[in-house]
Amino acid sequence: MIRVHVSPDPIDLAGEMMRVEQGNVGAVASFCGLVRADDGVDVLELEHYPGATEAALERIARTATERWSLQAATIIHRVGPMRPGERIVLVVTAAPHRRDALDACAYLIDRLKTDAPFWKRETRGDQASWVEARDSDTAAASRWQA
Amino acid sequence: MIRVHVSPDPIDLAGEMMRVEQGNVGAVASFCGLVRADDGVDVLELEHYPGATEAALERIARTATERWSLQAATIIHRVGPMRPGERIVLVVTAAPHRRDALDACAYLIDRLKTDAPFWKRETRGDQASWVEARDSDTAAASRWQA
Amino acid sequence: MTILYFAWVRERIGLAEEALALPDGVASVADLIRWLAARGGGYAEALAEPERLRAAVDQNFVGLDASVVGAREVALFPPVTGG
Amino acid sequence: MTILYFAWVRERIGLAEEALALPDGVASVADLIRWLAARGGGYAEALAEPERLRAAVDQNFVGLDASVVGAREVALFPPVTGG
Repeated sequence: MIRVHVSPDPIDLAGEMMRVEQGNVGAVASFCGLVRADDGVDVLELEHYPGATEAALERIARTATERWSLQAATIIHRVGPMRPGERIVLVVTAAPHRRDALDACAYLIDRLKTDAPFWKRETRGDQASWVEARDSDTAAASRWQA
Repeated sequence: MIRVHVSPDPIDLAGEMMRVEQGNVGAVASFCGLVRADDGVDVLELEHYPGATEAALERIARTATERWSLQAATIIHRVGPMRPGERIVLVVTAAPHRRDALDACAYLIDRLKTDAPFWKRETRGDQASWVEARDSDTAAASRWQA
Repeated sequence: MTILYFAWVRERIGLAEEALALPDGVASVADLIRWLAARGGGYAEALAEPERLRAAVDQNFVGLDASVVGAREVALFPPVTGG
Repeated sequence: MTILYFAWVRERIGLAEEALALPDGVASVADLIRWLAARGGGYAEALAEPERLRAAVDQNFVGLDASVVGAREVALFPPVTGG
């Protein structure tokens, strides 16, 4: 019911969404983050901390299942190099009722932004730079503090 | 950029989700409601008010695009008879940033529940009954009042 | 004027739609409901409790105090339950 | 003890991972950072501002005051930016 996957492979959006429709699900919510090109990014590279990453994602997903009535919580995160338009991350939640699915979905992506060991590096032409952590992400995550 | 579709055909989840990934999208959020079987429902039938339904859905979607910075707002609603496990409704939002996509997605489904002329009839064996409107839906919609 | 009925209003009246000429004195949706209910039978059964009904005039959702004068289409139905 | 470096910490030090025996007196993550920075070069460049660093001890995310005594694996990295 919890599914966590970190891989350099492209994210199979349709497959992951349909996977959680099994069983007696009433509501499925999803969030997908994609590489944007508007600031001239050619390549976005995701580095992570193997082992610790998966453990962190499972902890986030498990916390969501304790807080909301969920039938599924999926977190798929791509790592390695990717191009504008490609999917970086997908979270999917399934629940009997919509409020649980929607709130848990927002929780998973907010938490993932601050609590999982991923680092983004952007390349524009021959310039590479590490993305700075944003205060707005910390604020978004902290609104879930009970 | 606004897409509204009401039809007796099954909802093409994958097609609708991928459709909004065009352009320079950074965040896609979705909500899908499915027919649940747990209370013994054999068939759920959705009646609607042709013409007025589409207009109501477009109004809801347009309001979302005025309130959040969106690149796409999609509402697909199935009508006619459907079976447990089938999709009733799909809303998808695309935006440069995740908060806009997530909040607008929740808004669309909350508003749709109270502001669009659909009526659900459940059949269990040879017993049919109209679903009663729920106060919790009115409360969920009213939390978006500015 | 075209009158549309949906969901259990339609089922109890036994009609999805009908064309009617309103008499003088039927100015609001509430007046229309009262006038139709007075026909008895399925109408009385469907329309006995106006507080359980919602309406649209020319496809705009309105309160029961809204005017129906000059409208082309009035719809009567229960609270919506989509999504 | 295995020390792991990620993102620009890794780049500046020029290593993803190394095995080190800590001297007496290196008890906390902050001690470890100070001790490594004193090596100069890429270490000094990567670790000059401890307030910009985060750490994990045996894959648990901790504050810089956390103990490293007896740890098998310590990771040093910038604030995370996934999702």
